[in-house]
Amino acid sequence: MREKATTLYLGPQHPGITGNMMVRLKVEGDTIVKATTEVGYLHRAFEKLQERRNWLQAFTLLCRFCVPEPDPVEESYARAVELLEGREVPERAKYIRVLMLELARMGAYMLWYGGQNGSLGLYTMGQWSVGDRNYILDLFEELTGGRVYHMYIWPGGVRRDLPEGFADKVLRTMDYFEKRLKDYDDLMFDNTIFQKRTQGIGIVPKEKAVEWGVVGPILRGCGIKSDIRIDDPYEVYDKLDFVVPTHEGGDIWSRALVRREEVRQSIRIIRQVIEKMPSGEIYNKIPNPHKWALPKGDAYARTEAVRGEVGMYIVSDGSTHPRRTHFRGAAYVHAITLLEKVLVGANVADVSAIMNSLGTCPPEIER
Amino acid sequence: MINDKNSQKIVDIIQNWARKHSIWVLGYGTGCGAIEIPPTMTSRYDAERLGVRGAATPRQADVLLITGYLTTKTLKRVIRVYEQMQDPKYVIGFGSCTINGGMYYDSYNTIKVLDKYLPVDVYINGCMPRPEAVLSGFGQLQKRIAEGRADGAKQYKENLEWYRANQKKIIPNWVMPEYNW
Amino acid sequence: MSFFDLKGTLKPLTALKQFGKKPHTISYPKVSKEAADRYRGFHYNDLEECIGCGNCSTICQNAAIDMIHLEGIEGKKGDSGLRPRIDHGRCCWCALCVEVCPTGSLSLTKDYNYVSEDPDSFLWTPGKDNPQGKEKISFFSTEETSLNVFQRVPMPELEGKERVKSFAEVVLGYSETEARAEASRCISCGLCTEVCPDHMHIPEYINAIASGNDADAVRIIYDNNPLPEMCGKVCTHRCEDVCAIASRGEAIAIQWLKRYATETAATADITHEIVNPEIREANGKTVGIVGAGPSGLTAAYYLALRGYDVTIYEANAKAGGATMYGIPKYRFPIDSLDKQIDYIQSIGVKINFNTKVGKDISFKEIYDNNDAVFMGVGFPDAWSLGVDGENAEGSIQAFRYLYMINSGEKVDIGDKVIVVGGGNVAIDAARVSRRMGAEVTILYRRRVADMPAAQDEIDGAEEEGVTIVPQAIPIKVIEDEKGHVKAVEYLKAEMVPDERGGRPRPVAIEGSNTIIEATSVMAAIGQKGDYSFLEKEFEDKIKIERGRFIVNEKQQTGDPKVFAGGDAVNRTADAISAIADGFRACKAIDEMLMTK
Amino acid sequence: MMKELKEHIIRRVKANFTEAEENNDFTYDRLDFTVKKEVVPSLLLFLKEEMGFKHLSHASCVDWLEEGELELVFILWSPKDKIKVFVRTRLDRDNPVMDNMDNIWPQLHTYEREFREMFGVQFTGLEAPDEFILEDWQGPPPFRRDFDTAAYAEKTFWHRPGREDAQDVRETIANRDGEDIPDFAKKYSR
Repeated sequence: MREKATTLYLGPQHPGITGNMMVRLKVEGDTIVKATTEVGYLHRAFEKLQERRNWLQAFTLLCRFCVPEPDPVEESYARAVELLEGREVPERAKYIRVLMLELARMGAYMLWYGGQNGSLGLYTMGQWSVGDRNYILDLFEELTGGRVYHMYIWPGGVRRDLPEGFADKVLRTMDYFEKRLKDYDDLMFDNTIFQKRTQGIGIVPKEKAVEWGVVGPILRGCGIKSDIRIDDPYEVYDKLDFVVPTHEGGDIWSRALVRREEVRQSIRIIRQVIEKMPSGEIYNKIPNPHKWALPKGDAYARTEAVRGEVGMYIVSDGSTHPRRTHFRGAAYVHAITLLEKVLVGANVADVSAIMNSLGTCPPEIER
Repeated sequence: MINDKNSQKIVDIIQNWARKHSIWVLGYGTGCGAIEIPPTMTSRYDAERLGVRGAATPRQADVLLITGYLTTKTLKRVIRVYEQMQDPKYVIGFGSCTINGGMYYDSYNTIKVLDKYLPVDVYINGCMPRPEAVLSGFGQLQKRIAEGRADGAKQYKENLEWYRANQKKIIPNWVMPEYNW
Repeated sequence: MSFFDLKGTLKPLTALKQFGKKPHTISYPKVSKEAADRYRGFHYNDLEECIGCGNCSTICQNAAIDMIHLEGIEGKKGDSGLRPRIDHGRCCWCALCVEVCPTGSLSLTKDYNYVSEDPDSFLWTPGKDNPQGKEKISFFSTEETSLNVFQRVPMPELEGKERVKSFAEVVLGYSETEARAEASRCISCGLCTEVCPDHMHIPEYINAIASGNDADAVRIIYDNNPLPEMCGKVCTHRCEDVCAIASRGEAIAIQWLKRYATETAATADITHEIVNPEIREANGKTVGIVGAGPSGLTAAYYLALRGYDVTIYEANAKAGGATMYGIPKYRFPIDSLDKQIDYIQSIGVKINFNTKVGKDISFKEIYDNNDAVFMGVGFPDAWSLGVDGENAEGSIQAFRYLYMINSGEKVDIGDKVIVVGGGNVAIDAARVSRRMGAEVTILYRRRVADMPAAQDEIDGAEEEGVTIVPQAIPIKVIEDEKGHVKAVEYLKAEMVPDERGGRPRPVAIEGSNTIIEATSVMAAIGQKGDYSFLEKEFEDKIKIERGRFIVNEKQQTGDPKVFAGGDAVNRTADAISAIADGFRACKAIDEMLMTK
Repeated sequence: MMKELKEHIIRRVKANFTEAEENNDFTYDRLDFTVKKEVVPSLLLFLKEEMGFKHLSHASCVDWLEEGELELVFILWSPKDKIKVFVRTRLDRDNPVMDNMDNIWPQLHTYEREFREMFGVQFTGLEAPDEFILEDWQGPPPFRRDFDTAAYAEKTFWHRPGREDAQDVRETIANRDGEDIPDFAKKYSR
């Protein structure tokens, strides 16, 4: 017996939504038959604004593209500019960048721990992981001067060298997290509720995944080994030893397992970076920013973020201001075309969990 | 019913004391500032110590946190959300963008001066404000409530026409129900 | 998975063990965690150190920084008198303003906490509103981290050993890439323009060079300086002393960039083509100019552009005045001067060479036949040493020596030259003598650091093997039996602090007499004017005090029709001041004759 | 290795699309092809199905106002060969029409909606609501270079008063010493 379809609006003001966006759900009973994403609530026209700013000024806007994990955006922009200009980056700066990126990855995963569990009604996890995330933010604060907006990785290198004793602090924090991750496992992965609410739900089909533009942990959660850090290595990732975890299944559960493992790999990378970091310069200085012109041409650089591939496409007409910058966010694909497909057939109660699991991040969609 | 002026005063004091200690914040992350709300609410800064906690729907909420810039599209929803909230209700402007446009002062899609559209009780400095600053903001709001000065909602009602005119300048297609509570 | 999963039910309960732990909550506001040592909080500005260059305001992509007048802070040379004010309704604490602050006065502090009910209270003047911020500075820029480029692009020069072999130009000039790189260091504040006597549009032409528009740069330069190539080679470049970048690094090479721009116009014709000056129709008025030095040429050029019929009377065979005859050719080659004179003549300025006023033509005649007269007569005479034996053969005025060498005359100076003095003329005479093959010693009354000559000139002399003997006061020129200079006797001096607060004075040490052998002695202790060409009636009207004409701010002398400029008027005694005088006089003459 | 791969790709593409102009000047893993807009869908499909460029990394639109053209750029990634290919085409700025390509990659649907809204590019056959990010927008496509966002913001929104006493450093100094900056020089003032 076919039930009458109703339209449900999820968001923009909804506690279960991952940011300021809306999903229009057509439901029959509590089964979704059609989902439409509506975005635009956070459109600040960053790229338009960057055209009005010079190449250095444009850099400060970057971290606002995606607030939970701003560093990959900065990294992409810096690398795109360096690629276009042919600017060398000192070796030490590359290591520091990797350190930043991995710390940011951990920080973002801590938020995800909270969000994923929160979306299932398991609030304790959020109290733990988001609380613990502050220790990473403390590290950022010490290194960059800002908790959330680091504005640290910029064209030519990084802004400041590590403060004294910073490496030890990082290692101590990593020790702490290693201990805590066991607690997280007890609370989350061994939890029947979590297992039952995630296994077999929100499935991304493996055979379609690449074609649909799925990237990052979501693609790895389909059993496809794909990671820009290995496929298209940047900075010093090719000198570091780490594993790219994959899990077959394509559901929330396997994506969660991928992420669980990635936090551990991040810790591993951070330990290696601290150990291998050479001394030396940290910054290949740009000329006077007011008169810093980039050669005519374009460049695209991409970085592996927690949500997957994020990239920055820049076009220069040879002047001091960008002709065009265009940011590629993973959520641009995940939160619109992918989400709309995955949500079909899902249960209304699972929408929030699926959104969290797909890493929807509206600010990077509309920018 | 209490009609006597003095007893009304006492009731006010008790009411304000109670309101001050139960600030429920609407869970609406309007902008990037929302990223410092989870740390504020969770174990490290634990805003619940001060009676600050999240509320899922506008009708249960006391405080609307405008976490940064508002795009014109969000402004429409925010106005609607604000009008759905029941008295007493307060607005906190969070960060530079709410004061004078912040980074987005030249963007075609964000409003610059929040108090033209909504009555703001407290502004928090920063981009982004740290949890400590957020807590100070709540502290200031509590003080304001205790002193009986947190009358943004009253101002809004009294000057509704002025606010509406400003709002409608930005939102040409005004199809919204009127909430009269 | 079974219906009842025991492990999955019990494991989460291990969370209960957290009960026994101390919470990690920071009970703000009771307890407050201190911000990190590098925290980017509120701004702090050291108002004393700040020079108001406004670079913070231009780098701010949020338009958050205004430059405003503050009570108690007056503008002065090298300080605009403005200070930044931050709009915290705009700021995003990116600290780019800190990174580009040339003085390092702007920094960020650990303070970040400010809440207010008043949205208008978010305008902050750092330094004034938070004087206590100095103790809390956390994010600041050093020479290494600053985004200003503090190192100058080095100027290619001939080596000292090569230089003394000929009169080839020592400074080789920037290549295009070097010039662009050097120009791009400029932050365009414009503090330099105030110090330049001529107020040239320095940031504008440097920007034009930086953006690759050399022709525009030349046009901007010629707007108020018709002898820029000369300035590019010999200017005293006081503009570079106040350069904002110089507060922590090397000043922008303003002089050399001007030189680069003007040299891109290789000939007078090309210059004419690039500048493409707008020459107004002849207005029927005539102006007579005495002396084809920098001031006279400048007045002539701009008056001719304004449609005046201008004639210059020049005693020598070539124009340029002191820059032609006083400056050695390794600093200012004759081709370069000729090119600029040709250009000035090409727009219609007439120069009567070898016409000495007072001898070949009387001043009265010029006065009567013209609507206005400008005197740029300079200082043709020099002060003598005033010691015994100074009239001996082989004792010569350095100024005169340079004149003769520049005129192509041969002078026999022997192989041991003593130059007395510490100014640019002394150094020039010394370096020229080196090129003539002599060993040169400079005797100077004070310390090397006190020498009025430009530092790069002093360095150049030393590189070329000139010996400088400071704190030496000559007392006697010793002659040989033929009446020729044989040696110089001098006393060593010690520096005594001046009780009136002036610079320390040299006082001779009794009995420290030293004799140094010499084949010639050159005095370079200053020049003076020669106003004998003025008839009595003018001498009374045109006031002369302490050897200089007295003029008002429009370069007008006691006779309203007569204007004067250059060394005979100003005390700075450099070409750019003379040019400024000429430019000012031109405007005043134009104003006077056109409003009549 | 990389050089041979690039040459191989160029050969294959040129064999099927004779008019494609390649740019092989890049020292890193990148190759550009510029084609007429009519060829773009078939070239993209060819690269995806035949050459292993399964992943659409990015697509972008650039406004070349002075040249009167809009440029579309598609950045493809081959997970197999680890190389990027840029496919570029130019559209007439006054009449930018392009074929809908969301049947090749579904996510192009989103890109096309964005380009339609922000640059005014029309994709024939694109089925989607007119509004994507903006709401009730009445101005021209805002990402075009000739749309001045600062002027629009100034006109539409309030800015907080109180900052009118700001001075210009250059002007302050010029006024103090009586310097006249000629008009033709002012564009070089900061």
